[in-house]
Amino acid sequence: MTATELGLPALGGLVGVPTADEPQKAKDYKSDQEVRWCPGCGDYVVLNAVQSFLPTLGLKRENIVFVSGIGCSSRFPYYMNTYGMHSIHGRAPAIATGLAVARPDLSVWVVTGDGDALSIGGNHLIHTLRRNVNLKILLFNNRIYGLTKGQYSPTSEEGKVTKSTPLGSLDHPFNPVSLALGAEATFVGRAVDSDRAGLTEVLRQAAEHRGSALVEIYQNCPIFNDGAFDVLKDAEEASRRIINVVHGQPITFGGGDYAVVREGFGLAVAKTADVAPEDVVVHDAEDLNLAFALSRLSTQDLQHTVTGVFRNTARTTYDDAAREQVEQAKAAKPADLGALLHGKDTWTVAG
Amino acid sequence: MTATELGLPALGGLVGVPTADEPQKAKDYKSDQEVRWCPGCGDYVVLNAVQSFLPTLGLKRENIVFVSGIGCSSRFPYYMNTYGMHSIHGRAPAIATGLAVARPDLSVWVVTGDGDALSIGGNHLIHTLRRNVNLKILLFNNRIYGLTKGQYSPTSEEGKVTKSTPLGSLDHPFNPVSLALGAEATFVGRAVDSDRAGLTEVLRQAAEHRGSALVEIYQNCPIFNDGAFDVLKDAEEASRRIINVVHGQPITFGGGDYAVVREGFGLAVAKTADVAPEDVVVHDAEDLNLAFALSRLSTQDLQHTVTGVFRNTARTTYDDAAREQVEQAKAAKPADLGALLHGKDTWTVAG
Amino acid sequence: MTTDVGNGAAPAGSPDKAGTDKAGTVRKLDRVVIRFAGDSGDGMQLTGDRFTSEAAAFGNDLATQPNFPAEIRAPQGTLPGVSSFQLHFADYDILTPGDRPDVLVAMNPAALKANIDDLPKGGILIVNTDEFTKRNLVKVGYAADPLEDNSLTETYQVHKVAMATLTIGALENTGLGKKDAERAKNMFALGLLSWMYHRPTEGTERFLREKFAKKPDIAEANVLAFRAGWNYGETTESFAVTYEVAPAKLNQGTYRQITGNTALAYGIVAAGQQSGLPVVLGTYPITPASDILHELSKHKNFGITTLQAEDEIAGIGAALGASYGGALGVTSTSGPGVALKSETIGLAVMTELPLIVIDVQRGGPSTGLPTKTEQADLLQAMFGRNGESPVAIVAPQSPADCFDAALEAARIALVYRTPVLLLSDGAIANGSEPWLIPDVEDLPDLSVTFATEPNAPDGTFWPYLRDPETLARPWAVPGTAGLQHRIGGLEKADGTGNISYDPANHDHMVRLRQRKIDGIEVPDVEVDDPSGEARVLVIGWGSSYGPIGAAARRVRKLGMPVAHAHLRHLNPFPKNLGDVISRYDRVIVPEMNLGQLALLLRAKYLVDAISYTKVQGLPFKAEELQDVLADVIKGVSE
Amino acid sequence: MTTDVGNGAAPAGSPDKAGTDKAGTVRKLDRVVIRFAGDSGDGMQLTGDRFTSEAAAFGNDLATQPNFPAEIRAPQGTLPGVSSFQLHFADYDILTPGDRPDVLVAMNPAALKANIDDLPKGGILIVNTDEFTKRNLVKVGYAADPLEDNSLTETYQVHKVAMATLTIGALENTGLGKKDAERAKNMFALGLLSWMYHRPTEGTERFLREKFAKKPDIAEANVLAFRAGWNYGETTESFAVTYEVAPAKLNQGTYRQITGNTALAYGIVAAGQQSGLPVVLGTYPITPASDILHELSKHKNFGITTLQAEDEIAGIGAALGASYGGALGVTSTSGPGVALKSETIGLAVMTELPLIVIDVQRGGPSTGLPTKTEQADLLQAMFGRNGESPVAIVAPQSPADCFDAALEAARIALVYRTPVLLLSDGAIANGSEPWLIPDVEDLPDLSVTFATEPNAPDGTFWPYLRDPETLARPWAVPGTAGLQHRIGGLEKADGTGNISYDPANHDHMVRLRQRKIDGIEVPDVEVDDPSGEARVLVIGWGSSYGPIGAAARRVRKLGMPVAHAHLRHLNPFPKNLGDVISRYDRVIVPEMNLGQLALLLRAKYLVDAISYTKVQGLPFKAEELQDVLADVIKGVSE
Ligand SMILES: Cc1ncc(C[n+]2csc(CCOP(=O)(O)OP(=O)(O)O)c2C)c(N)n1
Ligand SMILES: Cc1ncc(C[n+]2csc(CCOP(=O)(O)OP(=O)(O)O)c2C)c(N)n1
Ligand code: SF4
Ligand code: SF4
Ligand SMILES: [Mg+2]
Ligand SMILES: [Mg+2]
Repeated sequence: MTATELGLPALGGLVGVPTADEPQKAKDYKSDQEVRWCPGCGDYVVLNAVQSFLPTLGLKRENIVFVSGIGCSSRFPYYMNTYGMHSIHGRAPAIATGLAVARPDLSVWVVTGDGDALSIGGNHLIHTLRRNVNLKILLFNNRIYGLTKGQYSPTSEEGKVTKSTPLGSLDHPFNPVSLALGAEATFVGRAVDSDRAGLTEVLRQAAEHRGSALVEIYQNCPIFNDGAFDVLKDAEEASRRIINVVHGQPITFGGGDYAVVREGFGLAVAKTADVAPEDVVVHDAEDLNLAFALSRLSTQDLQHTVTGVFRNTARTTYDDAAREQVEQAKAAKPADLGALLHGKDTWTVAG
Repeated sequence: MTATELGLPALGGLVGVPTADEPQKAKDYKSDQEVRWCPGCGDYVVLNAVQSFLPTLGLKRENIVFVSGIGCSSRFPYYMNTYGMHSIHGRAPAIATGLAVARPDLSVWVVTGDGDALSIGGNHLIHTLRRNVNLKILLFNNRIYGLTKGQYSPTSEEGKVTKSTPLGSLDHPFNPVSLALGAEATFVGRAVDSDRAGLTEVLRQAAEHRGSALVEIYQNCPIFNDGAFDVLKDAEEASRRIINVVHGQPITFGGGDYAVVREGFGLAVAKTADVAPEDVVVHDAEDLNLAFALSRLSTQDLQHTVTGVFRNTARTTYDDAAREQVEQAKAAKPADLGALLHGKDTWTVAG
Repeated sequence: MTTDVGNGAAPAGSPDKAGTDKAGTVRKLDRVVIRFAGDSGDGMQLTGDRFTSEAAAFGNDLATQPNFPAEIRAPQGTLPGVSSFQLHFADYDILTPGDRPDVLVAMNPAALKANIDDLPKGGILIVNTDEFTKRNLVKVGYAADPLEDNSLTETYQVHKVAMATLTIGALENTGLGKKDAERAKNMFALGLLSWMYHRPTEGTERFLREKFAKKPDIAEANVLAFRAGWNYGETTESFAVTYEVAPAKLNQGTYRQITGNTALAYGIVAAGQQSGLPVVLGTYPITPASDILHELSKHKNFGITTLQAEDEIAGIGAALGASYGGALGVTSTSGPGVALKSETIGLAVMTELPLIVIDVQRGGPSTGLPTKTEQADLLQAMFGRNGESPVAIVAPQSPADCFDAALEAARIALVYRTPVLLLSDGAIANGSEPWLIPDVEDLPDLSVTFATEPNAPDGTFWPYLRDPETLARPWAVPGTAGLQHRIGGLEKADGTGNISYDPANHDHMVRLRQRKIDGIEVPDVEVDDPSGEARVLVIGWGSSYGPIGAAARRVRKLGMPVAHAHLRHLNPFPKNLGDVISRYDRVIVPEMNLGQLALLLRAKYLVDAISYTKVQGLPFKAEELQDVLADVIKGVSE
Repeated sequence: MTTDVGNGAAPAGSPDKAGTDKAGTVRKLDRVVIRFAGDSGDGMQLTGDRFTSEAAAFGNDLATQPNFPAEIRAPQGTLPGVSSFQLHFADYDILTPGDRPDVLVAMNPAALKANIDDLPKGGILIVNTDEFTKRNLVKVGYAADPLEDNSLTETYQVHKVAMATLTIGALENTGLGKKDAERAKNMFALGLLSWMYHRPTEGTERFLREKFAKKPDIAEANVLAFRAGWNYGETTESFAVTYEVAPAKLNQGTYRQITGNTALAYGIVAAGQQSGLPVVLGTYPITPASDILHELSKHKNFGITTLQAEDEIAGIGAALGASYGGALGVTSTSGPGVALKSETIGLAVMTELPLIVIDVQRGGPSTGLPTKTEQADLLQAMFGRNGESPVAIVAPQSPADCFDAALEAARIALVYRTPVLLLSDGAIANGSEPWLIPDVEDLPDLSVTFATEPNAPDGTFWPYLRDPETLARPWAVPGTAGLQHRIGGLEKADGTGNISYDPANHDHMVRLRQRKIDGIEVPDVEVDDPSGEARVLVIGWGSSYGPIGAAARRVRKLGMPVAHAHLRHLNPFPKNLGDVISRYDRVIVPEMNLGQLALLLRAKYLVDAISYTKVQGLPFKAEELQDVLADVIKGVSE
């Protein structure tokens, strides 16, 4: 029996998680712990966005868990009045997988950084994605190691001068969206920290998705990589650079001035006026090849940055399937410990 | 200064490795160690192919190193009369990276399995690929853990019944080619163990490529996953299934009866007779989006299997760039240890 | 019950029971060790298993030890390809699979060459002559056929049997091809041995018919071959003597044969049932631990989830995540895997969650000798993490004991909210012995109470407010309203569990974590000293229980009293251990490592313990330990 | 040279030198401890560094200890945001950064609150009053302004200075905005302190102009603020006394100030130069080890490659791969990273390749206290791997000593072809002291010889044929014709290095690897016992050298002889250690862990060593150890 046959792909991401009796407010999600990021850190805005967004899900707070690794961003769970674990560097997806498998009644969120998720934790991330464990993974990408005070990360631009690379870094960076798509992710989205509405929309879709949802969040680190995403925050620049995609909609941006069209097997940007309307690519979040091409349209230098949901497709989740196997086994055979211990071949010694 | 500025992308993969004075034969590459795979194991054919191929490179044998992890396939180095290290599970790419960085005069090969490379070693693999370290990585994919006697692997088909999954596996497998492409690989190829010519051709291009070259080799494990690739070995079946791609050539197969054409943002198979010649996709190994689409055309059930070189593109290698930084630093500043130890701020105590 | 006086050199077991000893007659023995050896393709493990089952059903006590080649399938007929299975059965309770075989069955030249040195002078050697071809002899470096000259017959009782030929002959009319027919030759060997030792046969025939239910012709062929072997013994003149080993006087009850890995898996199943918790095994395959995963994956009906992760770190991570969620998190591995898991074990120490870490030890360091046994991970278990990171350590002493040890590990993990390292090893993992199946009603109650209410004076919930007795913190699982809290790897303030960089708090917490582990209630260690006059104490742990126990019996038989204490609990040590040690003039600690327990004992009790070590990837032999003990005892009396 | 008799409670250093003590006059002191404390944004590290440089240039001996907040930038004005820098300077050779400050400079209420308890009665307290606003006071939980009531003035010599206001005033005419001007207040504080302690000023002015060369107005502003502070002292009446600390009589030579991490990095550079090998550092950032990477990445001109890998495992893997290729492979990390590297260390043990593993220890277990110090990884270094997996262990005893320790680690790694664990810690990594810069000519020759020829009797190359003296195997690097061979993690046959499952060979190799490490030549441990009459021996290792040494001096001053032995070599121990220990009635081992060295000493020498432990994330204070030693000494004499 394959996992697919085990069914359930039609379920929403939060089915099984108990809902709250009363409406909630953002402040219900604030813990009593003092927030300790640097002034101006992009993590604050993301925290606020999440705390404002979660009440809209209407879940019991105690059924929400945030699991993080190590890094500035990974301190996130302390600030949430939910359950939480600030674990060890890179391992949050693994720990969250065990939790999600054990507990269908929880909404499990992973908070991680570009170092935590893509450097030391890269393997757990890609395996979680291929397994499609029902986890929402918020990847705070500031393109730097914040907590260890400023070394380059796997998403830093080539040639970056940092504490550990005084002559410039040599590694070609990952494109987290391409990587996730290559790793069979069923849901990949991207948002910019400062864009509360865009971020909230991606979070909403991620929460509704049953399975792993990777959300890359461009996050400013004013201390060690200040202004990394400034061109996306300046309104005018942003209009030329940010391409927000919506499933089923033609991909245009810059107030409709620009459009995305095909070019070879990939995509290119054109003036909307210069192309026929039918040549404007319509986003289809089910289409992996399109999602991949979109991920390549976003360049490391932010010339173009696609935001929104690249891919959103249904596939049985690992945790649902794992529980289903246990349930089927239980239904098929009672848990008779005595019988198990005896097995088939016994002999008896009389007194 | 960026890595790209450091230059060198035009070099061949083997530049800097000394060449042999005399022509070599396959048997020169056979070590004195008894080969200890199971009878009929696909590893034998790959070993033979490699031993026959290497002499054609004309390198000094002592300048070739095979580094492997753990698994049946990872015993490969013992059988090669070159230098070799049979390291630990999953870590061969990391060890080989250090070796390649330290030694420009070596041709370094990594031998690994689907478990070794994609399960425990997944992170090292993707980082090696994005860095583009000048390593040739032979991934023996038998879709099973051979050495530990038959558990499913990250490339096993969903629902697979194995020792560890008596009710069927639940994980959605990796597509190693897609994963590598998402991880910024500059060279990705695939071959089937039994196809010596095809394998040799991919090896040849891999050796010539300067940078990481991942070669996925479908390998039969007669003991724990026998016949996994049998449909690709039956001549008739193979002609309908194997799509061998060659850079610059239209992609047709089945003796020209079938062709690959576009479908949406991806690819599909058509009868050549039914499509216009200009609609037949021409392979371009420089085109990442095409390579990705080709990787998705290959399905897990081997309905279609693309072989050959999916991607082959030049990018500065990490090891060249790292050495270049050292050389530039040396040229810029003599290695004066005394001066370093003294630094700027000293004081002297008189006797 | 204390008649285990081996003299390995005696043919076919020790003839110290009444019995006539002439042609065609039956000799009574108290114990026999048989070793089946052949190519890995020859089915030796199955053959041994079957003989074992029959011996068990017959009522003998027994212990077995398989020996696999390191390669999956080394080339046929080569030395590395030899696979063997040794079993020891007796009319009294025995402790080990036997030092050396009394009977060696060698299916080919490689098997002969690899095993003959273990056969004592005068032992019975049964060889399948069909495989003694020139090619096969050369393959293993025999210049001449050893069956042709007198070298063997001078030293052993040699029986040359053309097993393949005889099997093919017996199956002539089955329509089976020669090759298929020849495959059944291991059943021929089994039949012959069954005859020699007066074993019942119905069980094996039933077994074969069940096993090959889908291929009745193969089933029939195997049964025929088995009978042919039996008849060969019965009808040819070559075997003058047959042997009987009476049933053992074992404790009353129902028994089964069980390997260590199976018993360990059952222990985990039982821990889940007795605690009422779902079990989540997060693991990654590795020899010799993989069978625990294989076994547990069959028992999902007990609420067991088995998760084969991408690596050891993910495996233990998933187990810890599951524990955090209120399941019993378990991870299984061998030494190299423990090395990888060490950072996460540290996180479990800090978060104080229950976790069972099973280490089936194998030969090290590094990849080492993956298929061999060793006890060299004790200090890794104790100290293999950064910082002061104490964990509980429990070790089983025999295959069947793995069941109890697993339950004990679960008890400690659940009561004290701590990782527990469970140190099995390759010898007991694959070895087997009869197991007196416990009554489910008698199994310990492991039920736990989750926190449900705020516990702090200020009306809030403090996740690190401890039980004053066990020092365990409350287990408050997600989903519990009002108890939302955050845990993690940073140092915690005592009580509130908030992050704390306070120096005094850190010192306090470091000591508290240590005190929690030191304070775990473990049973006193029992000393086995029948005479009460011993002046020498031998202390062991883990799988050396059998050989140490057997050696102790032997030296006592020789009139030298010795006391034996075997540690199930390596951390904390039993409270009476210091007292026990102080009662003896000399303490000796045999270990399959370079003296790891000895180091701990020396450091803690300042006792000049003698460390006797052997690191050969093999269990101790009772014989060698007998000599070692005797020497020490003599040293003390002089 | 042995005048380090601290009485921390004395104001402004111990006035045990001649000097008048009245208003407006100069008092001579032998030593002073100053602590600058402020918000992490206040530039306290820079301020401390500058004072240190001036003291060094002036010729004092000194030692410093920075204390960073755990957060990158905790919210301004909060307790977790406090950053401090303590420096101890003296006219004689000192051993520690000082137990407690004589002078505390507190730039805001948080800094006051976090540090005031460390200031002894009568100590000098200088506060920046401008920050004592209601809001800031509330932030750190002060109900009332502590500067307003008498609580402080009753206990300390309090100087209230409106540093921000004064700085802004001084910069009025520079055109700088108020906010920018206010930022220079740390230089005001520095100026004031420089005046108080008669420090030279030119160096600082030069430094500021260089540092802000690109922003001359900022440079000028800082210089002005610095002078304003100085003038404030000179012109106001509040400071009645100023102090002088004469230059120390240090050994002849050229000195510089150096932190442990820098010295360690330089040691690695030197090891590369002295061995003639390229260095490959494969590493992953982690506090407090990252600065070693940062430093080494600046020195590529010495043939150093720094590779920031994807994780610790890849880092050590790359280092080992480089070693295999004939480079000096180095990896640097802290405790959690060592846990992750343990499997690969095992591979290095088996492949017998040179490798330096630097562990800058921090508070554990798990993530623990990342910015604090601890010595709790010793047993992890010894035993944190599967199987019998011995490695050499070396520890530096002070910041400057890290240089020598790194060279020593390299020597052992290269001569014996073994991984060496180099155990530094957070205290010496970030602490600094003057370093008598060695002559490059005097550095040890570490040159190595690669194998170039077949070495075996049969004319082939055997990669495991050992040097009979060192037991090291040949280092045959790829590229060497005729020496092709394969190594790996499976057990090797002695000599040939082929895979071997032979039991006797395994036992032999396990013992051989142990013997190789046990046989490493290390210098005898020296005992410091000036009187030669000590009956108590204190044994330490690593960064506790300073406080133990200082405490020993103190008790000797009180007439109680004590011997101090400090171990650089933790594995193997120096050969004379057993002898040394046996000469004393009592042995005490102070450690910043729960007694890890004590455990090893007890096990090896069966000595009832007293373990004195403190695990607070802070170095020992000489004061507390003085009491501990005195008690033990009294116990022995009674
Ligand atoms: C095993 C281990 N290795 C290294 C570290 C040190 N470390 C902590 S966070 C971090 C990287 C943080 O970068 P990122 O994930 O991008 O998070 P950010 O701080 O930028 O939010 C590193 C290297 C650690 N804590 N544990
Ligand atoms: C750290 C560690 N974990 C687990 C193992 C056990 N192990 C050895 S090889 C292997 C998987 C082998 O599968 P693959 O890489 O596909 O190689 P194959 O044997 O199929 O060629 C495993 C799990 C090990 N040796 N070391
Ligand atoms: S270092 Fe950067 S990422 Fe970290 S808290 Fe500060 S601003 Fe945020
Ligand atoms: S188990 Fe499979 S992969 Fe391994 S050697 Fe045997 S046939 Fe080959
Ligand atoms: Mg980051
Ligand atoms: Mg495989």
